[in-house]
Amino acid sequence: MMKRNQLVLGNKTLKDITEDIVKPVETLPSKQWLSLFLSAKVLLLFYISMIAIIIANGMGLLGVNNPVAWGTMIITFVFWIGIGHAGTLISAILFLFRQKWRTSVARTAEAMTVFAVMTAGIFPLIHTGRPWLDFWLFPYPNQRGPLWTNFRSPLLWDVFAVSTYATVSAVFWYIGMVPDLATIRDRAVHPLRKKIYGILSFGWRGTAKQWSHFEMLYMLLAGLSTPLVLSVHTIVSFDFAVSNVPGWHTTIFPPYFVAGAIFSGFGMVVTLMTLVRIGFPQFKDYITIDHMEVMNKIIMATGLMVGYAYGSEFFIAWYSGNAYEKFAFINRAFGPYAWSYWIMICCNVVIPQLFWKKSFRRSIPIMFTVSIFVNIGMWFERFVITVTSLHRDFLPSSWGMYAWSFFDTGVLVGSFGLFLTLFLLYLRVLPAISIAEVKPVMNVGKETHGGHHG
Amino acid sequence: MAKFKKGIAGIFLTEEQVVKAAHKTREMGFTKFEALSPYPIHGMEEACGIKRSWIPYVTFIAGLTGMTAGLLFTWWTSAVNWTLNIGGKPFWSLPAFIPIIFELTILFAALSSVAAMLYACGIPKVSPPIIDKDITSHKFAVFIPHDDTGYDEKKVEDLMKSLGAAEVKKAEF
Amino acid sequence: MSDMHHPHENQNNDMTSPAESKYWLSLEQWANDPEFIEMAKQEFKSTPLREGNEKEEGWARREFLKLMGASMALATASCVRRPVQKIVPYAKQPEELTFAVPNFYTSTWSDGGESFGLLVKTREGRPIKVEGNPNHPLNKGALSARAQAHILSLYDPERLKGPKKVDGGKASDVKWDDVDAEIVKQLGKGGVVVLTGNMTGPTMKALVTDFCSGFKAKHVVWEAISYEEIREGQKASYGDDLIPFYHFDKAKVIVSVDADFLGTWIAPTAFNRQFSSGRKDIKSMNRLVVFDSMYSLTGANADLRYKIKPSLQLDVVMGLAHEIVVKKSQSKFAGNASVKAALEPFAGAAQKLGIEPSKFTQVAEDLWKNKGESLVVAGGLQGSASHAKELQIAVNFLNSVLENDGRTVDAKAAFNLKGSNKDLFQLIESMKKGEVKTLIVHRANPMYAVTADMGFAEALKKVEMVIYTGDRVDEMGAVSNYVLPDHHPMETWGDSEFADGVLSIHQPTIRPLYDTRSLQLSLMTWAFMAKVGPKRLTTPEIFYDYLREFWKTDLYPKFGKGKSFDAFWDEVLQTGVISTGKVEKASGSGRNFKTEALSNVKPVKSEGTELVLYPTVQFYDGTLANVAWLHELPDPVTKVTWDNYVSVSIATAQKLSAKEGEYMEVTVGSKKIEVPLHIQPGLHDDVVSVAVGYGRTGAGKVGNNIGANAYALAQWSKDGVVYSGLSASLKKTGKKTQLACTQGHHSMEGRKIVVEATLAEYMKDNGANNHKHKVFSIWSGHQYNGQKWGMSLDLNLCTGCSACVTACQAENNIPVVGKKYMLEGREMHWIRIDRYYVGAPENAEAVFQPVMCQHCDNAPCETVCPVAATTHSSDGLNDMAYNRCVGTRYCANNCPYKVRRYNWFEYTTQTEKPLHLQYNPEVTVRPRGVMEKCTFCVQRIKSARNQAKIDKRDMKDGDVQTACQQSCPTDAIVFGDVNDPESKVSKIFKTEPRAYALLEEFNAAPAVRYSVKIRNNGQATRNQDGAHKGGHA
Amino acid sequence: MHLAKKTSVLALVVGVLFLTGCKFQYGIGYNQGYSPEQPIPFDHSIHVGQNGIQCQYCHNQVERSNQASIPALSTCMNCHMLVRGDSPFVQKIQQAHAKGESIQWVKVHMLPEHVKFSHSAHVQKGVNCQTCHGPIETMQKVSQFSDLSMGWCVNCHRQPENKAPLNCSTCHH
Repeated sequence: MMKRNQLVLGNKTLKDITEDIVKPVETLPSKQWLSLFLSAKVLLLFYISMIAIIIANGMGLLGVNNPVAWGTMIITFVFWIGIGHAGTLISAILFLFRQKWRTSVARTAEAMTVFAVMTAGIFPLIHTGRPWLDFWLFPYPNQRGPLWTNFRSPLLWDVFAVSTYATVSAVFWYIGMVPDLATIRDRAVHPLRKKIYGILSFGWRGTAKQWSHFEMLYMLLAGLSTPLVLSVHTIVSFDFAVSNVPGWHTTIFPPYFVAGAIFSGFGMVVTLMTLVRIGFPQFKDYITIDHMEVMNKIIMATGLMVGYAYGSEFFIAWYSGNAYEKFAFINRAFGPYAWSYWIMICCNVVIPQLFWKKSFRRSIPIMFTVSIFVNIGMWFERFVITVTSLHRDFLPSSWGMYAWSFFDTGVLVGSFGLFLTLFLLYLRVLPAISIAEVKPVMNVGKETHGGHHG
Repeated sequence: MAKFKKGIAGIFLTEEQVVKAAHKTREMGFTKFEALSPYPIHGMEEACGIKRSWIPYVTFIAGLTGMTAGLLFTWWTSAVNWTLNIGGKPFWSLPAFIPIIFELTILFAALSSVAAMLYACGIPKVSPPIIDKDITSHKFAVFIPHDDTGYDEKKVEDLMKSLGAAEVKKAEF
Repeated sequence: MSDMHHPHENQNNDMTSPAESKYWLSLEQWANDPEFIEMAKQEFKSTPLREGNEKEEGWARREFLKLMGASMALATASCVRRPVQKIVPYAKQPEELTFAVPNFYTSTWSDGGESFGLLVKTREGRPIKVEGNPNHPLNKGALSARAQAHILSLYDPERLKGPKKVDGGKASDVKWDDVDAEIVKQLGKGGVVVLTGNMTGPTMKALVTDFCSGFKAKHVVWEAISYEEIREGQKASYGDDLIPFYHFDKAKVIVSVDADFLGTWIAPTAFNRQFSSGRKDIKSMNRLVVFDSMYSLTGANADLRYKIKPSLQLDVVMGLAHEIVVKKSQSKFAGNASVKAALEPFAGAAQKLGIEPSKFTQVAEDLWKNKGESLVVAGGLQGSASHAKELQIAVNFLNSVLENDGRTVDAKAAFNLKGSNKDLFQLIESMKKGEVKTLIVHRANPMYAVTADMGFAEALKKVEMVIYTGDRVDEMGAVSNYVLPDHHPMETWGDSEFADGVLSIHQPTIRPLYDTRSLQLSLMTWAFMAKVGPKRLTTPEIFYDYLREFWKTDLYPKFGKGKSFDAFWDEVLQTGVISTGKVEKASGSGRNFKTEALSNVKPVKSEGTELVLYPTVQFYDGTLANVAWLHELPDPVTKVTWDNYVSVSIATAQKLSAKEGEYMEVTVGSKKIEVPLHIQPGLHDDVVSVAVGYGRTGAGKVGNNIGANAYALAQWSKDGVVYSGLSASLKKTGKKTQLACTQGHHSMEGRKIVVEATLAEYMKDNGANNHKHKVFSIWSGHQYNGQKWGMSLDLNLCTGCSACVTACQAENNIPVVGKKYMLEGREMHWIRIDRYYVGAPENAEAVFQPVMCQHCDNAPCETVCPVAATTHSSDGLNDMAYNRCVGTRYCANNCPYKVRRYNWFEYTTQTEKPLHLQYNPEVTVRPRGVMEKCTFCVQRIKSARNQAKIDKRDMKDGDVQTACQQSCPTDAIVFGDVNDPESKVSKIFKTEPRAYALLEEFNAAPAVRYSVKIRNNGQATRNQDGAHKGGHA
Repeated sequence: MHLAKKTSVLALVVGVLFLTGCKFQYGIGYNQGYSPEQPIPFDHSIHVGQNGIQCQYCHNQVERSNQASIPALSTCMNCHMLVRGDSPFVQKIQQAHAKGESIQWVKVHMLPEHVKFSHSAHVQKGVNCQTCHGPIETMQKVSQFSDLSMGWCVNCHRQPENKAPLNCSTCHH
């Protein structure tokens, strides 16, 4: 057996762990946090006003137009949904694979998932021309006959997949947090605080029976989330793959999208974790460089998968002999939107190769920079798929360009406001690391202890 | 609200102690006792004699229900209630309905499992009595309720002490 | 009131006029606020049509309320009743009117060029659509885009609401009575000139003549696009001062030298019809050879197109004559020495033109082989170079050589186009001398279309009183003393004889909306008040009586054929037109060409860059510049909207190192204009072309300052106006704009989109180049047992004239979006005409393809709509339920034909009043955020079906005509039930070997078929660029 | 656990309401029963019920037009030139007619703009006025009999014996 590095540094006692983790919840926020939060808040207000203006005036404010009927909203939707995959992957799939290192990052990654899915979920709703009628997307009994929805539409699959995913991942995240909320409740001094966390923790007491059911449920949810997380991005990819636009209509999309989602998700996790480590130095003992390195390895691996998919697409476009398909891919790389394609290639395939070098994998500034590039690159991947495929399809007469506008920038940037506001709030009011999950693995890798193995 | 039971609790400071204590308590013939810990402990179920959780059966049945519901709903709405010629596809386009059916399967299974867990754990409960506020942080406890077979205050206190309890106290649970 | 076919002039009104009466339901109710006149005066509401800041300023308050409203509505929807609506029935119901059932009235319209027989569709007394009158022998039911669009000028919010006195450009209200008194006093002083546009109506002409005789006035007829050069050429060649009728349908070989007869020349709609009828039987189809100095629509339809410079026009015609008469010694002129001498200088024409001599000889040979069945035409603005008259003489000579005169060119049936630049020139001279005391200007705008250096404005200052009858204070109105708005043509009576022997009646179809008065009635009133003029002028109270009397005395005896006059009159109103058949059959009598006319025909020096001014299909002379539909209509060839521009060849653009959209200064002598650059494939390197009809300053909010006024570059002299061949220079200005081109790409990229074959290939195989794909589906599909609608488009007939585009816009309430949004790719047209260039860019040939919703059986759009807003109907239509649409736009992405259109903003409800009166109540106006597209005019299908039900019969082929089909002059569009074995369309679907489905290999199973375009260019094979590679599904 | 039970009962009720919603919803948000005061209390029960005037006598365009149309005053005057001149309402009509004015009736049956209903198509098909408008011959004041919801339309179009089309474009274009 390989010698393991310690998962938790600093020879902590159980009490130390509790105190380290709940500290942000029990202390007043720092100026640093406050300023970040206020900026995020301003960005969120900006976002809300952008959405309000767009809803009030029409989709025409965005750059969408006739050949390119989907634009920033859908691109950014896929971007956030993709990011929302890392959390579930860490908490569910790595749980099933018994990866113990996941424990300290799972909570925050899941929170990120929930917030990213929330951020993403807003886009399909506001990208419709008449968002006030979005409830028509749900099949409910009505006075029109009743008139049902069209279950053949990938967008309807999306409605089901994204709402199921949002529900299940939120539930998964929350259920995992219940024992920790009980910890905060029990430590609370102020009665109101006790009351609030008492309600939030459902009255959890940690009996052996509860733990038994809890662990079983956790495993079941992990088991359910795993196919779910794969299905969600598969279905999101169906939005493209099931339609017939050259450049969209490919069978490679589901695995390609899932790999891309994990890639981008981990990119965002690394971005956020480096920031969390800076903001809450006590977390460095839990989210160690080793953790970061493992995630960087995943980034590198999924980056290669994504790169493979890019190559494979090209090959298939050529090999299929389909003229439209062939053109679409040549147009991607050498057409008027080639710049976006090469940004994507650079950010997603080239730059992550830095991680072949161990010292780069373990350098916080480098991994932070790379993760930012991954985020940018993955946004551009969706831009490339959406815009460059649509802008030149079957009939050259209707070819056109996307008419990027201020509002495109507005909703893209603004969506970070929503995400960051939620995330920053989360860091202050909820335990950012799973207390109950870290404790069992606190001794992993410690020389002195033989009780645990794994 | 179910009434809370009175009884005696022993507070322990290490994982090993509480597992041993639970094991011993069970050997003593107590059946209704509870072992409390801030995190799930390997071997505790065995020590307490807790059987494997029944939640997976709920998950399975709920999943099947979700699948059937999805299947029937898409079939009834698309092929029975109002048939529409959409893109020349058959009214009953099963392959296209699979994603919906799948998602409903997962949704039903997941939510039912959570509901089952809440039920099984007897939560949500509003402000239940807490034996010691550190049990959710770094201490462990074994609680024996007064109505357990062979309950005797003295005997139980002694037992706890003998097992190395850092503290033994009367408590409500 | 003796008849029941028409609403009446305002003075004569014993029934409740529809415009005044009220019974509007749903759309009508919303749309037809009886107070619309007041409403129209209200502030201009922000519409997407206008660029600029209204949007930013306007959204906040209004839209916030809307948002609030939406949430309130959600909260209270279930318990609040709908707002109370009122129904106001007629007090007395007009007999001919059934609510919600349209009435059709025959009428006539002319914009100074072509004149059309119309059927005006009215609903509850308001015209909502114009269609061609099928009885009219020239347009035969078809209309041009402009004729379709002119209905919008009726509802133009900027029309004057009453007479105005203008002083220093400022207009103030006056009363008719006061004006009349003053004018009559002024007219008494003599020196009266009536300046009008071309008048085709015999009654109107008679009335003006009567007026002129009464007041000793002079009548000057002037049109910016006058065709005067043709009349002069005819006069010099044959002694006839007329424009002969042309029979393109009887010509097997047509040579056009800069005469854009399919686009703008004389009677393009009639000529389109004639031209295409000569191509219907492909085996004996005609050949069109075009020598084109700009890239005209006719050039785009040519089998053989040669680019030339205007200075070489004579070389083409005389060169061809030289080939025939001198080289081959053919024709009766062969031995004539003077002819030979005149032709000799043109011996090397082919070299001079840069055309391969054998090809040039081939053209001459084709002409001679088809003598008597060929036709050579030249003229129009492009043909108005300094040698315009000589060009006409040469053309006449060549037609005489070819014995076409009397066969394909017929002087026995002339076009009534009498506009004269020379007369205007003289008028200006006499105005300068102070000989004109009163000038009455009617349907003429010399302030816009005459170059400033002619001094028309200065000359006007010497005129004591200028009376203008325009419907707004435009360029001419601003310098007039009185603007006395005439009725809109749709509000007035009249008649027309566009070509000899084709008399059509002009009925009003709505009571005048405003306090306007027809010029006819004005002239009658003034004559009555001054007690001058013949009795027939002063006795009747209204023009209608004058007209009826004129018909009774002057026309009835000729055409009456023994019927009583009342019966005759009823029949005229019903059929709308009487024809002597002169235009349908050529007279056969050729005239003697005066060979001495040739003595002045000398080669023209050809050097440097030459300017060509040309009218466009959209605007012609620029009169309708305030009609937004026409701005939105892409130019048939360049596909640019909302602008004019200077076109240069690719090489010239490179030489100038200028890019598309860069503003260029075009200088001719001392005159210059600034226009953006457009790089035009297939243009001669030494030619730059600019469209006239733009750059209006007095047209109104829509048309003002769009493009530049290219009339300013023309050169006036007493010999006429030179529009073409002027030496010009281009300079970059450093400014830049974007031209709103609706087509993103101009090459087919080797895809099977427009399939072409040469005639030779077709003769070998009727399905030439129509490569069929084997397609299969994993689904079995649905059965269509009853009707199943389908459409066929014959690409061999379609000339790209774009009438269908505007017809569809009028029929289906399609909004206009404006240049800004055109640039962003948000045009709303349900039918578009794709134009691809084929071949080398410097000699690019063009093909046209109208594309609308293909109503695919396996519609990809339907599958992806999450809310089932678009589904397939049992009769094969791709239905779009606007009210169900939430606007995900997924369908638009998934449509391989990209025919779906999205309401990016609130377009329709912001329509300025009273433009909304034009809306078709049968078609839902679409709110913001919903998708729309061609419906195959489902409202017409439905009303035809209802009608059949009312008549207790089955529907038959031809019951349903879509708006595009109805307007198509070439019959390229056939619509009908493909399940009916007898229908035309089903025969094309089943048996036409040329028919193919667009993107067939994609297997969307469209309900539209295109038929292969055949090029009669004498070549063995059509080397399409890249041909059709791959794409097999 | 009680809470859980309560929740489940509530969920059940909501579910049942939801699933049978279409039945319960009829009439909500629609103008069924709308019976506004008219400027002249025209009584169908007298004209149609007692006097037996055919519907098409006044609504004479119903066979040809999409609209049934409220008759012009001139139609009223066909009889009321002579009949019941003593009634103040009839006098009102006579006066209006003499002045060439009209009466502003309150619209009872309202369809949204995107619904293209054709009276003639239905009348030609032999659908009775009463099928949609109810016992109009007994109504002293017209009231909206049917809810005129899309479901109501579709239910009739669905009956196989009616052979009516169910396409979207049948009503929406």
